[in-house]
Amino acid sequence: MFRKFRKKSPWILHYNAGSCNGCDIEILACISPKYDLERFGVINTGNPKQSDIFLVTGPVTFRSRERLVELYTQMPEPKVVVAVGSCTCTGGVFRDMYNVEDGIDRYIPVDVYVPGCAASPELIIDGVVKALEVLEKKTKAMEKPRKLFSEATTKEGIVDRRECAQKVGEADAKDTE
Amino acid sequence: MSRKTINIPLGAQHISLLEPVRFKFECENEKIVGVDSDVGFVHRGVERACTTKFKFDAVGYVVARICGLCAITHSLAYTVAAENLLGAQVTAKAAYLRTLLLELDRIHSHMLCLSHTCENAGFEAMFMQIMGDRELVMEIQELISGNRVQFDYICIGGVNRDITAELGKKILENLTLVEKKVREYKDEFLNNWSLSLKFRGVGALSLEDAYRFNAIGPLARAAGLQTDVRNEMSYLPYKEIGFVMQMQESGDIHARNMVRLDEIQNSIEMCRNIVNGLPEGEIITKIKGKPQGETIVRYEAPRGELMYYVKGNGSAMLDRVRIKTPTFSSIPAFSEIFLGQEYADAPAILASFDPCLSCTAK
Amino acid sequence: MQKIQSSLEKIREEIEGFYDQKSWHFLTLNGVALSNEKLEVQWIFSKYATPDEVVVYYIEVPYDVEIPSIADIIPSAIISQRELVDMFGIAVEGSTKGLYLDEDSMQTPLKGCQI
Amino acid sequence: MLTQILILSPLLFAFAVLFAGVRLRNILTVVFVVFLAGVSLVHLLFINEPLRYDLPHELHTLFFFFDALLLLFFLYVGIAKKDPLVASLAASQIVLYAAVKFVNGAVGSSDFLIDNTSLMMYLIVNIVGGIIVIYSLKYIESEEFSRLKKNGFIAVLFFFLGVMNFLVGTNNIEIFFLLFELTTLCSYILIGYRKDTISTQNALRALWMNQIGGVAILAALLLALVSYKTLSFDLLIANIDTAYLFPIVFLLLAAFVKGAAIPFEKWLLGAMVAPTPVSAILHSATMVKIAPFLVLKLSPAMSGFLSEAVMLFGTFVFFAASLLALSKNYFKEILGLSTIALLSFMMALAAIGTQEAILAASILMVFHALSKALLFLQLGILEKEFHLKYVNDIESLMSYSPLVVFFIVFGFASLTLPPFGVFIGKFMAFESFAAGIQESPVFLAALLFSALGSVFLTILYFKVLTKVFVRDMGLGDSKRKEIACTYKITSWALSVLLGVGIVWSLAQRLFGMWEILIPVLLIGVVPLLLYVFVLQNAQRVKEYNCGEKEEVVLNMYYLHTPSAVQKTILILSLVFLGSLFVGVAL
Amino acid sequence: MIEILLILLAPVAGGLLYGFERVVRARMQNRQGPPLLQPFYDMMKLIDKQTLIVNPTHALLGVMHFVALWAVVAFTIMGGNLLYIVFLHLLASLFLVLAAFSVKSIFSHLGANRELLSMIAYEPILVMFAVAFYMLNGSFSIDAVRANPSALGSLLFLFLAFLFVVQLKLKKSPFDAAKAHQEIVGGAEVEFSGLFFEFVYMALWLEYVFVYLLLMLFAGDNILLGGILFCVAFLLVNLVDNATARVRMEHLIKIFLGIAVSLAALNLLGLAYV
Repeated sequence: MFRKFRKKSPWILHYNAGSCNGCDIEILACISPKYDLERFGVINTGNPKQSDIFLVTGPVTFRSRERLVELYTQMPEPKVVVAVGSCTCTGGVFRDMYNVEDGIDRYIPVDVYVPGCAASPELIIDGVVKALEVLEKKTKAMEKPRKLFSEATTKEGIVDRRECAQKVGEADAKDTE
Repeated sequence: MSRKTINIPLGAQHISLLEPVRFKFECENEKIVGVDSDVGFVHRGVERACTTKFKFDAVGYVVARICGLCAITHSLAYTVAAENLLGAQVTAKAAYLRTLLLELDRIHSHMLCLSHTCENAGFEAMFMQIMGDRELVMEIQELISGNRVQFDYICIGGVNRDITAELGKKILENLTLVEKKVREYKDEFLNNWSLSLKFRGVGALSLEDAYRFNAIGPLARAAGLQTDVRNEMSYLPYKEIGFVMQMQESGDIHARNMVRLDEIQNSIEMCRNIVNGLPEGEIITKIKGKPQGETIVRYEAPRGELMYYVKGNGSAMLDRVRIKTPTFSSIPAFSEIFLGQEYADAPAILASFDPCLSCTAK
Repeated sequence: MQKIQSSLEKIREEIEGFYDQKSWHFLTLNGVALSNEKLEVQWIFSKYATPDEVVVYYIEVPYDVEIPSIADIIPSAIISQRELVDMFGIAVEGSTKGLYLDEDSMQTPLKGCQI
Repeated sequence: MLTQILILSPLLFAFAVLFAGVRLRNILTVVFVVFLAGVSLVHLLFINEPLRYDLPHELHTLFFFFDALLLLFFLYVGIAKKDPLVASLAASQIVLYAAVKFVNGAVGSSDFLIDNTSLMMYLIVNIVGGIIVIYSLKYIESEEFSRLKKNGFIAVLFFFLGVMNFLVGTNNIEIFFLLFELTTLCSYILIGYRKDTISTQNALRALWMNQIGGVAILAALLLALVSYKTLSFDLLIANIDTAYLFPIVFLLLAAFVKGAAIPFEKWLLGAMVAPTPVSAILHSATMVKIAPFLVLKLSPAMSGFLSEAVMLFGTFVFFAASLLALSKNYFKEILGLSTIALLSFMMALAAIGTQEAILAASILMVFHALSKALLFLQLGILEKEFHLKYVNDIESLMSYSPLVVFFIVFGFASLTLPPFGVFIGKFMAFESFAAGIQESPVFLAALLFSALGSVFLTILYFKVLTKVFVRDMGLGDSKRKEIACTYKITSWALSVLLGVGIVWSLAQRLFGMWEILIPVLLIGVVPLLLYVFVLQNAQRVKEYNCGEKEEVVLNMYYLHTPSAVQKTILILSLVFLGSLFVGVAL
Repeated sequence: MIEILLILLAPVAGGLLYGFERVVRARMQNRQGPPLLQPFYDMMKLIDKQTLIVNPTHALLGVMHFVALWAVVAFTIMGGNLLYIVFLHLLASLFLVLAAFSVKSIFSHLGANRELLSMIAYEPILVMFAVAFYMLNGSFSIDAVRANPSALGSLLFLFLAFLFVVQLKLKKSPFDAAKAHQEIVGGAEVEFSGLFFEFVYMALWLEYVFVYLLLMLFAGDNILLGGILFCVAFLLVNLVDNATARVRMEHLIKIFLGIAVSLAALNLLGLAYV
């Protein structure tokens, strides 16, 4: 019953995991009068405990990954992660640099990918609106932490997100049966 | 007696920060008595990538990704260095266009800094107003270069796009609007009583300390130290388009804000001169060869002096690219300024430095 | 750009004699790997209010020496010294690892030839 | 008859206990304390109108000898310990006392006058004091003294109770002087009990400061004898001439000294710093109550200028002491200064003299004694069981002993929040101030001082609670430590008494029923329901620390008062005191 | 009967007020702003969230803060004793402070400390507010205030001082240091989440109702005047909020004790002697 209200009141938490801050200033621009994210009820809380949407920018650097996961775990369910910018999605131009972990989906499950270098405010808003739909559909089963930790690594020690997501889907299907 | 201080963290993630940086303030009540900083969150390893992953003609676009706000200055400084090593010259028109984008970048960067300082001082309305007006500049940038933030406008040998006559008119139009707004801000910054409580006399850097810590950019100019790389270099036509160094004396947040506002006005003036007096010619010259030798290029980014040291060995891969960013050399001065201030002012002080951590950590 | 060669022993003295904080501006400390065994360490200065005047003091040293610190003459050098430690794995007097990399990191990204 | 029991039996029992074995002593003490409490309750129930007694003439002579002996002893202490202040004050008391004896020729009234205020004081002294004595049985056990010395300690406590019982009933200023000096003697012995440097030093300071009170009483006595020809309180008050108030002012000065109002605050703080919490408890919970008691007694004689001036002075000290306490870290000092603040507040209320104000002052006296005693007990427990003295160090106490935390929180809550007695007293106090504004602007100043002062006090208490409440997430029950049974029982006794206070205030209709009940429901029922239904299953999460995992360092906030402010406070309080005399003289 | 209905509806009214204020503020900043019912959407969403708590004490005290504030509003609507209401309101605020102190979080502590300090600023004014009505009506009863004609003329200074309190209690710039989002991430409420944050969130709405109810006492029995006062104060508060930066705690206390308290004290003196 309450689920439809999730969509109407998304509060965002923004974390820069090592981006060039191009996307960050565009997120800031989203709040400004021209784009005005608050129309959708968005508040930039800056506090993981009161947020629903996690906007992450940057190709997770070595030092920020722990903080990223820490912040993610402090957010109460249901929550949605939006990866803003090319380097957040894949590592982008920073891919394979020695201090970079190539995109945040190695560490936390991502629901919406927003491409662009830098992602323009229109794209970010679009991403947030997409995230709202995901937020509405989220069930408790989707949020089980096994998605994060169990069987999440391949032989080389690299997370294959796509495979994990499939497994989770199967488990959910079983749950519903 | 037992312990007396509390440790207040600011970062890595904090609402007042755009980028991850970590200050740990040791405070007595809320008065800061010790500062511990950690600036390495954004370290990606660009310097190494420039010499191992990318060829010299691509490096200009890679270094732009060091920082979204001063992307253009990074690519400019690198490109000039590469051109020096190649022994090439760009046309006057290309130099003018480069300067135009640089100054537009400075305007929007300064506006962002001002609005962020206001936000962190708890003045939400001012933040919204400046951010709203900043879109005027962003619009011009998008029209000129095709992108809002990462322009990729400058290439070795010149620039990638020309401006048309209508575009020139549009630029002048928007700049006039911005200039009017900037005058309003100046009025607000000078006369608003609550802002003066928050800004005047807070976070001050003395002239003596500015010399001692080698302060640069608006930080130094607000303290009365006359340094501006635009005044100390010759490869861009600043003398011709009416550059004037902007100075303040008191070195506090207010002075830094005033320096920024004055610089915005000066930059608008310069942009106008560029658009009105744009020389005829090609925007790009073909350059052949491989970089050889070493060179140092300095340029005034919105936050202060940016330095590139480039060493080539005659092949497509460079030997060394050393990037010294403005915020990097200001960090010791930052820590000094925080001492003795209230924690309540720390976010505003930090925003008034206009720190760029992705620059710092590369 | 004017380059002046110095030596590990004399570099501190020379900088102390040369540096005047009212007219010279310390840019940064720079390292350039010359080979797998040797690197060049540069102290870069520029002059206030004069176009394009840059002075570079440099020394060529192997990786296993300790570079003297100039933080007492120029306080802002401390951060570039820490960066040098991180990037080249070379010891600098009074500076510790951990500016960009973790304190216990084994990496030395810019040490030696990289290609 | 009951009164005599209250006075004499503790004195006799003090001797008995001196020679008993440990077990016997403990049992005897508990039984006797219960007996004393019972007697004081019976007293309350059976005496409906003021009682008057007279003492035989021989006793007066005996008192004279005691007085002389005591003063000579003080003189001796002053000379032996080479303390010129003690010596000179003792000497001047001797001279004054001689003068009093020389003038004699007064019209006497009865020696005993037991009115409602005295009955209330009996309750405070015997019940609160009794509980403290029981507590001290356990406390003194863990000290390294000989048995005789330990017994002596208990004996002095009982002696003190007897003296207090005597003091609150007396109507004769001369006897009052003797008892006043005897409480001073008790302080001196108790504070200096450990005989180390700091104890001795603080004991001497308490001695000379309290002797100022003695001098003031003697001066008052002399003036009363000369101009009013009486040495009884009731006659003095009944015949008082508003043009000549000096005896009253001198008696007030004695009250300020005993109540440690600001220029004299050092002695009480000294008692706190001395390593004998029991004496601290006795001092701050019971003995200093002499001050508001005396002002209450004198309040019919005060009017106009004098009552307003005392009110202003009292509220000023309330404000200033709370302000000074904000910068303290030592637990005892915090409690000590807040005691000083509240005592002055009571004196201010007593000085107003309206029925409502006097009721407010009385309520404050009773409930303040209970709350403060409870808090001081916890302080002793902290010191003995956990070796903690500074507020800053009591972090994670919640993991060690939730019970102590409960008592501390309960104690502080009972000092600030509705529906507890102190809150009701303060509430009525504000009503009294408000009612007076139309008469004189001084009431407005008093209102402001007390509003600010009570906010300061609230902040002070919550500053302490900062540390108490902080709870480590990871710590389980492994670090739990049981506290001794005696400590528990005495703490519970005081808490139950505070609870009884709520029932009493309901019965007395001081407030509407809902006004009392709603806070009780809030504090009691809502959390319970929620805990049962919601919180049991809730998941835990770590605190937000900017994404860092590092331990945070939390300390108290110090709200420093600059030394200039401290000086100003001192000077202002002296000015206020001086203006009392000047005003009366004019 | 109608009073009970009002009491039950108080949070709803507060929520509407808060939503309306967000719209007004956005319009003042040239933005479209959230929908009017946004606070209720937020509320519904928060109910739906997972319950994550730091420790039970913390969560409980947050709820008690809400309940106590509701009791305060109830007493105000029922026309209780004004002085008592002021003190009960203090108790309600203290619950939040205690909650904030019960977790090991630095921002929570900073916020609670600032909350305590701001009590130094506003408590004297609230007490004098109560005393002023006592002097006019001879009792602290709110019913008496509501039965008598408006005393705005003789309480003008106090009204001005009270506007300061409105600004502070509603956490509006320049007096929002206790909540200061950019400095201490919301202060005392930083550690609440989900259902328990909702209680703290709704407590803010009740704070709106409480403060404006007190404000309307200046209008006495004149309901129309009450409406006008409310509108004027509402606009003024938002205008000032949009035109000022946040002041530091020390400045806040100085401003309150220097200006607002003297205004109120002058007013009381005037009431007594002019």
